[in-house]
Amino acid sequence: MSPPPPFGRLLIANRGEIAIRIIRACRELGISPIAVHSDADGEALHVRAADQSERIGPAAAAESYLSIEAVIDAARRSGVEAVHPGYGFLSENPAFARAVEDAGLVFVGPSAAVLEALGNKLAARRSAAEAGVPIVPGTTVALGDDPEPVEAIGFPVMLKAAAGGGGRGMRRVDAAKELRPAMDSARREALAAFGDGTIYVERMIAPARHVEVQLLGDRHGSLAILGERDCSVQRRHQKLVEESPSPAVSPTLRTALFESSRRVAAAVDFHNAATVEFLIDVEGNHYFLEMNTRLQVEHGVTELVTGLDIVAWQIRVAAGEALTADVLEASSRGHAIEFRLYAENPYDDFRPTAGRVTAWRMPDGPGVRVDAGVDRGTELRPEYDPLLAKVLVHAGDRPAALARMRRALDETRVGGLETDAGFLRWLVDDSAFASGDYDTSLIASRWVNGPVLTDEEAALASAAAVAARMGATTERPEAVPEAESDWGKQARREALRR
Amino acid sequence: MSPPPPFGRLLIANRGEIAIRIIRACRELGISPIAVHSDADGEALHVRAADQSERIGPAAAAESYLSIEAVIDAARRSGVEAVHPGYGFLSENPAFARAVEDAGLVFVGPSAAVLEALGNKLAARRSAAEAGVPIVPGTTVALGDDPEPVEAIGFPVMLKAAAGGGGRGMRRVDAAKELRPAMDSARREALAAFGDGTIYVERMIAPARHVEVQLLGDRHGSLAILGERDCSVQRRHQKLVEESPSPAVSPTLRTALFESSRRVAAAVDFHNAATVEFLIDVEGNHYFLEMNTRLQVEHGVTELVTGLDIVAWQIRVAAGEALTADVLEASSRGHAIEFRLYAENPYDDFRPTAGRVTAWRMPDGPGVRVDAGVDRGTELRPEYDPLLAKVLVHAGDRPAALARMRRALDETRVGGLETDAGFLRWLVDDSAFASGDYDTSLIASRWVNGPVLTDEEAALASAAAVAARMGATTERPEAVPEAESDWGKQARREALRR
Amino acid sequence: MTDYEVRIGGERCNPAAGWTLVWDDRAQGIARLVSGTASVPVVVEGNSSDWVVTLNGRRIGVSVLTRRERLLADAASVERTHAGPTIVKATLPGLIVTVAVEVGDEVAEGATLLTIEAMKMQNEVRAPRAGKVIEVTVAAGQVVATGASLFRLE
Amino acid sequence: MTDYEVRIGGERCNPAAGWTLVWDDRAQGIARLVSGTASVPVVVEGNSSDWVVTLNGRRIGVSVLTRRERLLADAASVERTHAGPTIVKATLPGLIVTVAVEVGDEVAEGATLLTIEAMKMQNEVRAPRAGKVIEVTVAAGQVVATGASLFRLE
Repeated sequence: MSPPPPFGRLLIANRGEIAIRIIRACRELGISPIAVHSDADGEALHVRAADQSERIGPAAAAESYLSIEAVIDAARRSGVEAVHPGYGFLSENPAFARAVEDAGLVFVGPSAAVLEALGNKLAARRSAAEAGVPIVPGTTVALGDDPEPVEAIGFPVMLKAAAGGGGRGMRRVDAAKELRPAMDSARREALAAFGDGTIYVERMIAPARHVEVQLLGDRHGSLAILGERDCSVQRRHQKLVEESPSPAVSPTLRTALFESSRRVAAAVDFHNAATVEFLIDVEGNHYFLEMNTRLQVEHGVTELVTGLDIVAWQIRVAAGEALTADVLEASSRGHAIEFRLYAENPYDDFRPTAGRVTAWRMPDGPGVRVDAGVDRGTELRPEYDPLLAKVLVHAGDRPAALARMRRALDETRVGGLETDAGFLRWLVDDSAFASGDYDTSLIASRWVNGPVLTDEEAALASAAAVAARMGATTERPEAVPEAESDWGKQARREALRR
Repeated sequence: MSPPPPFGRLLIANRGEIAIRIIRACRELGISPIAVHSDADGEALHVRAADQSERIGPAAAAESYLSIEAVIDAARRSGVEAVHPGYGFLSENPAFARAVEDAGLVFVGPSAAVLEALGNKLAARRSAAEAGVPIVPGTTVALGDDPEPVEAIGFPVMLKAAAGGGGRGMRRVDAAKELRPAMDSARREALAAFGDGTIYVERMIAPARHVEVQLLGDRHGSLAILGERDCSVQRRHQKLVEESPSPAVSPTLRTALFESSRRVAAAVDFHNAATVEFLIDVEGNHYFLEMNTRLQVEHGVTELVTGLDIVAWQIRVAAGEALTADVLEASSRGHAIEFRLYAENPYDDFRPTAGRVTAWRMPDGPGVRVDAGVDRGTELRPEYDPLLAKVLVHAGDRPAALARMRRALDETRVGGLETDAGFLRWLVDDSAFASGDYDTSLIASRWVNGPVLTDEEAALASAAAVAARMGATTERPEAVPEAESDWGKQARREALRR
Repeated sequence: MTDYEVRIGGERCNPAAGWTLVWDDRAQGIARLVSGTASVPVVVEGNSSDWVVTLNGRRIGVSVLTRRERLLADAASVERTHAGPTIVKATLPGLIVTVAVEVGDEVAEGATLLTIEAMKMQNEVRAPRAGKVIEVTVAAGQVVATGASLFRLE
Repeated sequence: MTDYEVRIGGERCNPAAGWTLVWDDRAQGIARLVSGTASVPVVVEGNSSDWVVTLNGRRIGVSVLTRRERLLADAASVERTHAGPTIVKATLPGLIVTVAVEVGDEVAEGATLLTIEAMKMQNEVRAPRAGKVIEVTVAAGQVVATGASLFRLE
C-alpha cells in the first residue's frame, strides 16, 4: 500500500520548529527520525518528538549545531542513512554537505558544488547576470577599503555580506560620511556570523517588494516552480510575514519571475529545494537578489496553496525519486499567510527577549496550521534563534485569509515572555497591509515602536490585574464603583468588532 | 477591504465541537457569536469561546438544547439576528425553524417546509422515487403491526424510524422470528429519541458502501455539488470515519450520484447546506437513503478537499448572499480523512464512557486539522453525545493521507477516560481499510471487540507503570533485571516501523 | 531494587526490559517510553499500585504490587470468593429504561438484567455470573450515577 | 471593598468597569474579560502587587497597590531618587562584543555603552541617563547573564 521508506533512519541536524517539521515528514514517510541536541536542549521539544537524540556539544551553537565534526559523529553513532540540515546552521555549508557525503551518507539538499556556487552571494550575482537575469545594480566583486565603487553607485546603498543570509552583515548607507563605519560594522558582523567578512554593495531599491520563488528539483533534471511568496514585511532585513500569492505580482511579472528563476537554477546542476529571491521596484521590474539553497522558514505558505509536502519531497528526491506530474504541474489555490511568532519585543525595536514560556495555547480549526518549536515550560535561550512558532492560515482569498489570521491570533495565548504578538495583531488590521499595497518599509514607516497604549487597553488590563489580585471568584472588578464610563462602552464595541 | 458582516450577532443553538466550529466562522465573518448552555455546560469550552452565553435550562437535553421555547427566549434576550442550529438537537426540526422565523430572526438552514418534506424519511423516499432517483427497495408507507410487507421484501431487512437519524430506531432483522421484538424495540427507541415511533422497512443491502454528496444552495436558485464523502466505517449504524473522495466511486458513478442528488434537491425549494445519502452495492448501483437538511459532522472533509468554508457559506447564503463562481465550480484536490475521537470503549462494543479528561494533547503541523469540543478538565456527561474531537488530515493522495493520519494519531494523547483511539490506531493500519476496499461491515467483521492485548503491549505498559511507580528519575524499569528478551527487540522494531 | 509484581487483567506480566519512561508533561501524565533506538508515546495515570497506561490509544490497567501488597490483595480476593452475594453496579451514569428481572428470578451468566440509556444509546447491563436475584434496587425511569447498586445476586 | 491604586508605567489608571475576569486555564493564567456583551482574551501573570496582562498580544505591566503598599512604594522611590549612582544591568543574557566607554567618560542619555550579542543579533546597551562612568564591570568577550551589572553611572 504505502511505498517503502526512502531511508531507514535520518538525522536532523537542527533544532526548534524546523526539526519538528522534519520529524513529522519522517514519520509520515516511515523513517525513524533521530534528533541532535546541545546541552541547552536536552529536554527540548524536538528531542522529545524524535525516536532518539544525540548530544552534540555545549550550548554555544559554534560548538554544537554549527560543529561539522560533532554532527557527523552523531550521524555515525546513530547509524542513519541521511542527514537533513533544516535551515540556518549548517544548511548551506558546502563543507558540511561534503562531510556528509564523505561519511557515506545522503545530504538532503543540493550538492556541495551548488551550495558553493550560490552560497557566495557575489558569485551568485555574477552567475545570474551571465544567465541574463537582471541583478540589483552594484558591484560583482568584493568591496575593498576604497569607497569609490560605492560612491559611483550613488547613495543610498545597501552593504551586504558575500557569505550572508538572515540580514546579518547588512547595512543601509544614506550618505558618504556614514560609509566607513557602516563598512566596518558590516564586516565585523559578517565575520562573526559567517567567518567571512567579505562585503559588496548594491543600489538601494526603495520602495521595493521582496518576492521569492520556490523551486524543487530532482536528480533526473526535472524542475518544479511552485509559485511565489511575498516577504516584504521585514524588520532588521529579516522576514516576519509571508504570503502567497503576492498581491504585487501580476501574471506577466509572475511569468518573468519564473523564467528568471529557471535560468538561475539551470546555471548550476541544481536539485532538491531552493528559493530564488527578488526585489520588485515600483515599475514592476524585478532584480535577482540571491538563491537560498535550502528549505526556507516560510515553505509552509507554499505547501498550503499547492497542497504539496515540500519537506517530504526534499527527502524523496534526495533518495533518488523523480518528481511526479502532480508536483511538476502543481497549481496554486486560495491564499496563504504566515505570521512568525518570535520572542522579541516589538515595542523596543524587536529586540530579542528571553525567559520561560508559562502559558502556551495555539489556535486550531479550519484553515489554520501551527508549526511550533516550543511548548509550555520551554526556557528561551539567548544562544539560538528566538522563533517560537509559525502561525499559518489558508483560505479562499486574501480578505478571508486575513480574517482567519485575526481569529487565529485571538485564539493564540502566550505568557511568560514578550513576543511580537502585539505587532502581529496590529498588522492584521493595518490598512496598508490589508490593502496588499505595502513594501519593505512597512514596519519602519508605519510601526516604529508601535502605537501607544490606549486608555481603553490600560483600563482593561487594570481591570484584569485587579480582578486577579482579588481572586478568581470576583464577579466584577471592585476598584471602580462608579457607573460605566463612556470609553468602557467604546471598548466593548471595539471588542465586538473583533 | 473585508465585506460587511452578514449579521451583527448570531445565536448558536448547540454545544461541543460544532458550536466552536460555528463560533470560529462567526469570528471570521465579523459576527459576534452568542452561545447557549444547560446547567451542565456552564464552563464548557463552547461557552468560553463565545462572546456571551445564555442559560437555557437544566442538564437534560429535552429541557435545554431540545427546548424550542428556551432557545427562542435566549435568542430574544441576547438580541441576535440569526440562529445556527448546528447538527443534531433542533437542527432538522421544522417547528424550530418556524419559531425562529416567527421571532423575526433568520434560521441558518433550509426553510421549515424543506425540513418537513425531507425530515420524514418516508416522505423523502416517496419524493425521491417520484423524481426518478433509485431508492432502497422497501415500503414507502408507515409499517403497521402486520409483518406481511416485511416478509414480502425477504430477510434480512432493516427497520428504520421515519423521523430517524444518527442510527436511532434502526434494527437489522435476519429472520421472521426476530421481527416482532425488533419492531417493538425500534419503535420504542424512535419514540424516545424523536417523539415519533413510526417505522418503515428497507431491504438489507450488503455488502454496501455508504456514500453521501454535499450540497450547498443559495436563495437565488444556485446549487453547488461539492463532491462525495465515503462514510462506510460505522458502528451502531453511526459513522466513525469519513473520507473524500470515496475509493469506491468511479467517475461514472460520481456523475450518477451528483445527478440523483440534484434531482432530490430540485424536488423541494432547497437552499443552505444539506447532504444526500446513498448506499452503493457491489455492482455499483446506488440507492437513495435520505437527505439530511443540515450541516454534517463530517463537513470538514469536504472543506479540506475543496478549500471552501461550508459553515461561513451557510451563514452567508442565509443572509441572502449568492454563491460565487468559486463555489459553483469548486473542484476537489488531494485526499482528506476524518477520524472521530469519541468517549467510548471500542473493546466493549463501543459503549459510551464518561469521566474527566485529565490529559489532552491534539496533533498539529502540516495537513492536520482538529475540531475539538473539550479540553483538559472537561467532565464528559452522559446526557450528551460523546464526541470529543474530530481529527482531520489532508494530503496529496490516499496513502499519504493515511500516513499523515497515523502520525497525527501518534501525536494525540488523551487521558482520564476510555476513547476509541485504540480502534482508530488499529484502523489506520488495517489492510482492508488501507486498501480502500471495505464496506459498512468493516467493524462488525474485522474488529468485533478488537485484537487481544499482545504480550509486547502488556510488557511495555508494565514497564511504564513500574517506572511511574518508581518515580520520574528512574533510568530504567528495575523489575526485570535479566537481559533483553527477544520480543523486547521485536517491540522496538514495531515501534520503529510506526 | 524493589521486587514488584505486575498484573494486567489478573495475569502476571513481565515489564519490557531496556525501556526508560521519560515524562513529557508530568501534570497530564504524558510521557514516552524510550529505548536506545525507539520511542513509544504513552499516557500514564494512577498512583501507588493502580495504574492505567494508554498505549496506541488503548487504556491498559496495570497493577504494580510490592510483595506485601500482593499478599494483602490475595487475602482480600479469597475473602471475596467466599463471601455470598454479588452486587451489580452501574458502570456508567444514565436513565434506567427497562428492568428485565424481578426478585426471585434465576438468571444465567450474561443475561440482560436492565437497560440503561446513556449518551443517547441503550446499554444493556448483564449478569456477571449465574445466580438468583435477591434484591432489585432501581426502577425504570430512575437516573443513576456510576457505581450505584442495581441488583444483588445470591 | 478594598481600595486599590492601579498604575501602568508609573501612571495612575482606572480599571474598566463592568468587566469580569473568567479563568479559562488558571494554571497558565489564560482568562477572558467578559462584560454583558463582549469577551476579550487575556493572559494574566503575577501575584500580590505586580501583574502582567497580555491583551491583543501586548504585555502590559500593571501594579495593583493597597494604600499601605502605595505609601511604602512612594517612600522607597524617594529614597532611590536621592541615592547616587545608577547601576546599568544586562536586560538579556549574551556575549559582550564591544565596550564603548571607559571609567571617567561623561555620557549623554541614550549614548551607546556597549554591544551585546544575543539571539545572534547585536544589541546596544544605552545610558539610562546622562552621567559619568564610575565603574565598568565587564569586558569584550565575556558572557553575561540577565541582571548582571555592566556599568555604574554617577
